[in-house]
Amino acid sequence: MSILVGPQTRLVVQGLTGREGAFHAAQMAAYGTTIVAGVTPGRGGERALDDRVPMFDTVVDAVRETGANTSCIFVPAAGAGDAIAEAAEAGIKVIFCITEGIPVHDMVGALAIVRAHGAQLIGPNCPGATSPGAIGSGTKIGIIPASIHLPGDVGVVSRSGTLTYEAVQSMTDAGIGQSTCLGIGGDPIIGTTFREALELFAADTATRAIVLIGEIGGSAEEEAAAWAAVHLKHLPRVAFIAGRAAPEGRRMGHAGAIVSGASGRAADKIAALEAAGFKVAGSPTELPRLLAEAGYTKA
Amino acid sequence: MSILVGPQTRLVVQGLTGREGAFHAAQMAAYGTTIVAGVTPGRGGERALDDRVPMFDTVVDAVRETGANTSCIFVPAAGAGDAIAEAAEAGIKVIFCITEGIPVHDMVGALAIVRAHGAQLIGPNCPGATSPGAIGSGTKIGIIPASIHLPGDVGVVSRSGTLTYEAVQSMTDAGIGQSTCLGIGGDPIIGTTFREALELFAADTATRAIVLIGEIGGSAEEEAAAWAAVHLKHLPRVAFIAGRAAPEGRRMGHAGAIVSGASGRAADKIAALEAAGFKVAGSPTELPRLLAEAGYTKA
Amino acid sequence: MKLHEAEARELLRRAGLPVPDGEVATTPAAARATAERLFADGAAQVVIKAQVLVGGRGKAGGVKLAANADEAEKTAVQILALTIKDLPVRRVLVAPAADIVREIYLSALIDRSSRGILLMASAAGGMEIEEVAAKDPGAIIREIAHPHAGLLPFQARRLGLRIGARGELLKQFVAIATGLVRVARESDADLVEVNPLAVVPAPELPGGERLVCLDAKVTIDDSALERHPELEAWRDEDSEDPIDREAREMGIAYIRLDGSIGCMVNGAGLAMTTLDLVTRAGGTPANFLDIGGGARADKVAAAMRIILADKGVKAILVNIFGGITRGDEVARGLIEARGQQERTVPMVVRIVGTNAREAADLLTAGGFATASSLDEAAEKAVALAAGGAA
Amino acid sequence: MKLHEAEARELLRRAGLPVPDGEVATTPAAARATAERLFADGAAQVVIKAQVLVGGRGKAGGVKLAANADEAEKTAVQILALTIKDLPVRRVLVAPAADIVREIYLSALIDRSSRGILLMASAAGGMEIEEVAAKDPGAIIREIAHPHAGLLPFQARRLGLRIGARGELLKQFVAIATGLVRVARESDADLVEVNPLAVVPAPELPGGERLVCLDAKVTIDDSALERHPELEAWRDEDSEDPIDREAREMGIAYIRLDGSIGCMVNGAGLAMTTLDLVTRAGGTPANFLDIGGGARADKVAAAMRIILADKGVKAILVNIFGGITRGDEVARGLIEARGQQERTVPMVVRIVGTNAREAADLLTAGGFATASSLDEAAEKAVALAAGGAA
Repeated sequence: MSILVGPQTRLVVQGLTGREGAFHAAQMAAYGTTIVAGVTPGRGGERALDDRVPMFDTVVDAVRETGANTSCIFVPAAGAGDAIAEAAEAGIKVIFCITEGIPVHDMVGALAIVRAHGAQLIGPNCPGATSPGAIGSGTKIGIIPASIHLPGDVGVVSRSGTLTYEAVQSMTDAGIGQSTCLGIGGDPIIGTTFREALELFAADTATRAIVLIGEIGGSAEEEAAAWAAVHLKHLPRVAFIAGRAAPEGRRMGHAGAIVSGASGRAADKIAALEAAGFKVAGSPTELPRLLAEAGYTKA
Repeated sequence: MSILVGPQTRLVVQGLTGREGAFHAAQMAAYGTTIVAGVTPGRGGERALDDRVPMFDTVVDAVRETGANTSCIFVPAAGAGDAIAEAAEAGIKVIFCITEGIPVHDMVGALAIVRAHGAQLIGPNCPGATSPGAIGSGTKIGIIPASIHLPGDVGVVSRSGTLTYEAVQSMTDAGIGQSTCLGIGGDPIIGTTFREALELFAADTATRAIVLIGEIGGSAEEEAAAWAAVHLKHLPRVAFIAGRAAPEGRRMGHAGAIVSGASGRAADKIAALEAAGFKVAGSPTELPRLLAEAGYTKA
Repeated sequence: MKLHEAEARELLRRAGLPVPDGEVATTPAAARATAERLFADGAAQVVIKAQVLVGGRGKAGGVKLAANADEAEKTAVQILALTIKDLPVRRVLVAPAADIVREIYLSALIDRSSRGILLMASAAGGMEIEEVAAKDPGAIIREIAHPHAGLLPFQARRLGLRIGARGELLKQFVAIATGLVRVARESDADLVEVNPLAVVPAPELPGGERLVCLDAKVTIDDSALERHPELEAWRDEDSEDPIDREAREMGIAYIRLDGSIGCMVNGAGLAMTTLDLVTRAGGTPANFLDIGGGARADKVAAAMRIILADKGVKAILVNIFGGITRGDEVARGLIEARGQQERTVPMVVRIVGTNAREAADLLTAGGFATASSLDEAAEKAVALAAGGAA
Repeated sequence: MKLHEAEARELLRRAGLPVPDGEVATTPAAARATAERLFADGAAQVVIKAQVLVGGRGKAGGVKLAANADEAEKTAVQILALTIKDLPVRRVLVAPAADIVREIYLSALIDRSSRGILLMASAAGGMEIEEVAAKDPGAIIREIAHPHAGLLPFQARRLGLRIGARGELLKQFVAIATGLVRVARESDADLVEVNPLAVVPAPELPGGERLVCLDAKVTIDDSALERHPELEAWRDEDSEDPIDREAREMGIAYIRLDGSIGCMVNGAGLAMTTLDLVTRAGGTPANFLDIGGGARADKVAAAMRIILADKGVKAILVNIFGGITRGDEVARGLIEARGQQERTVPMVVRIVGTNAREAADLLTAGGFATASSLDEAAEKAVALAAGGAA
């Protein structure tokens, strides 16, 4: 019915008392997400979100007292790698890190700890994930605006933030709903890659088509395409790659978005995706039409 | 029929071209151990042990070319922690480290790598292990003299070197043979504890009695006793603890052998073992008699 | 942030790695003085190297040998007069020319696929690693460093053994390779490259050879610069465009391009997509510009200044998908900016998402041309740049 | 190797931890000079602390306050004249007396059970941790540091939060706790203990308090001393017995005890067992002595000198189980040693294992009393010490 987030989610928000944390926690709760705890060191014992959510000093306390199984991190960049490690060590199995600007070496260490504890990290520098429902009964983690979603059966995975919203809005406008919409983040070192996201969608019986929103830089789209060519044959699949017009050697905002010599080019990614059976759009607005061409029909 | 070492053992000797390595490799081979490779960086391509064993630059090369599954390390202390990590990373699952004097912080790091790779380390600063057989058909790893052994069904585990020989000799003199004789080493941080050794012996159908040779310091004997009280009821078990006469606060040679305040005392260890059903000897020479009293009869 | 060769060498030297002597000079006289000292210390020749943050300086005449102090000074005059790939040469490194037996390539870099620190070594030093990768991929030896412990000695040894180092040279290689990873971790570098890592004669050592880091390239992770004020101080603001500096200081991701349509977008992916759609509609983007999430009016105004500083801009496309960013805030910023700007350029604005309705009201009242879809906005901007109506 | 408090503090200071001012003095005049400086710097009182490597120096009168320079000098005279648990006080630490708000206990040590670095913290500082463990085990908060990355910040925070640190004090605690583990790892320490870690007034800070490391105890792993020459240089050879030093330098593990039977054994476990069996046979061991594996004749001779240097030794028991160690080599060493020794003491020798037969021949030819079992050897030695025949 969805991947990573859904009715089973019991969320702890790390950094809930910060400006961003408080704002987005309220948005998530309003959409229907079950928030069971907040963590801010030194604020244990207080209550937050209109007195509905207990605060804890540490994640391990939050897990023990509330059974939290998922975390969403709004901690500032300097402490975010440590917050990820804390969540993993406390037994949280699904960890979203929204924070941007985390030093990449911090992520190398944090991710190793996540893996050692068998957890799944999404991000950092990602918008989060939504498994849409009616307002008040969906699950949304992170900062994606609730308004763009429609419940449905298309899995969306993307490296970008607002570009994802653009793509999802065009689907919703066309009446095409989403099973889960997942933003994996644009940093060089991320916890969940395109390929891993596709594996999760492939195992989700409620996902009947895939939309992949990639961009220049690295080879994650190519790696996902190679996997999809073998394992995703049963699902209609479309993609969009941002950065066709990007020049070589200039970093396009995202730390990860750079064309280096012969690698990371949009043309190569598009070719790899097409070879793997993806229909590749020239604009996000074309995604609904291409989904239909790929064989997707609304349930 | 034995634990850790036996006919399945395909041994790579790290540091085979050193003085100790060469001497003991020859002894091991003479006893029947299958030595498939030696590793000394820069000596890859040569042959050792009277031209019978190929040398490699790295353990990963040795594993790939020879299918080595067990390692015995004679590398000097400064490089021994690294040699352990190299073996684990190369896929070796049973690693004996004979080297003494390895800095304890090196061991903290090396052991974490061993665990991450699902390998079993024995030692460091240990004499090794022997699964006795007739000369030429037994398996012996490390530096235990072959002459003291007799094939049989008593499992021996010990923190000491020569004290183990003393104990095993007294058994052999009494016609009591050993399934495997294992020296776990006397350092504060070791790869295999008494308790883990007992777990292995408990799972070995050919082991019909247990001899545990402990000493003052730490609480490994107490932890093993607590486990044995529950899981080892079916086996006759005897023990000897060295250091009854040791004064408090003085380190008795082994980095691990020290009585600190109320912990690590021989009396406490003996009490814990007796409470767990061990017969505890006052001298290694009493072990054969106590084995009989504990219900052990020669097969 | 890329470091100049001289600073990269300094970083390696501080980490205890073998880096040859050498000094930076900004004038021919200073270059001469350093050369004189190096000749007095026994150098047979010196090398004068342009310090510019682009590749290919050798081919551009930016690296030259000199056999005496006069020649060094003359060469410095020539090189300090060069402009390499648009960058004027303001500094040269003067160092003793090495007597190279052979060259090795060695680097440590952040690797997306393994999500760790990748070490690459090749016996074909001197060449760009991309070239080696294309010609003979098997010649590149790789190790992934331990995520917490750095490059383990056995990994460093394995790299060294596989490119043929033995004995004393292998020991040195191990120290250098583990040192590169230490530098990468301690200085938060994305990349630490030594090319060439040169084997030079060393009659005093067993084996008769030793390794020296002849050239070094280091890139620092921008996200970590805050905790390295000592490295931030090395930023070469002289060779940074003032507009680029303003963007960086405002937290705006800006890259100037060659076209006529200025773009202001929130989000990197959407900004790239906007460039793509402008191009697809037949236009040429003048820049990549991401104002980031949650941008306020002042940031919008700064972005507008930055875009307009480019005289090639003939039209502006503003594309905002409100999420954290509130559409009305952006609209207010645009109105404010218009009041301050020195020249008028036609503009098309698309604001959707959070507070889009309030934004639309403000924009309509302000007389801005608007668009609802991104495709439409791109087409209108292209028409405006060509002199048409929005 | 245990470090003196002054050196332990220095190690923490070098790691950037907050350690109060203070200097070591070996004479009352020097102590006075330091006290004068500290009073001039604003100290209300100074504390004079004996630098001896045993516990309980406070109860022995080795730690005293002084309110002025005269008092400091007089106190130093007294303390420098003390002998605490057999150790003469040769140095004192003179430091400003702290105005303590409360005391915390914090240590990092090698932990056998978890096979890692264990951090222990308790709000009951000042007390010995063993005492806290006995009285109120729940008051001790524990964390196991990451085996490669050290104490992670969240772990340090967790420790601090649980002993009640908040705000600014929590930040300081995190820096100190992670710092202790860094010191332990970088200096190869088995133990780094700060007790008390004192909360003192700091009106200049938000919260009004700060943490200082008032007393420190550090033990360095002997196996790692070779790679820390700077720490080895701190070895207090003055308070080391010359015999202990000879043993250490020869690689012989030697501990002097109070009895009459000198023991020479190969292997620590067997050496302890030998002591146990001597005791069981009614004798009293004069020492623990392990000649180690593979000992040669010269080491055997040195061990004999070390044993005989103890005038309380009335008989000697040599117990060798040959493995790496060859029995004939030991026998030759014994014969050689007998030729050199100044006094004659009855001896019983048991050599089994590798080359035992060759050893037996040599010993018989040399007229040594021998034994075959360990029990028998112990009984014979006890009889010899009591004046009987072997």
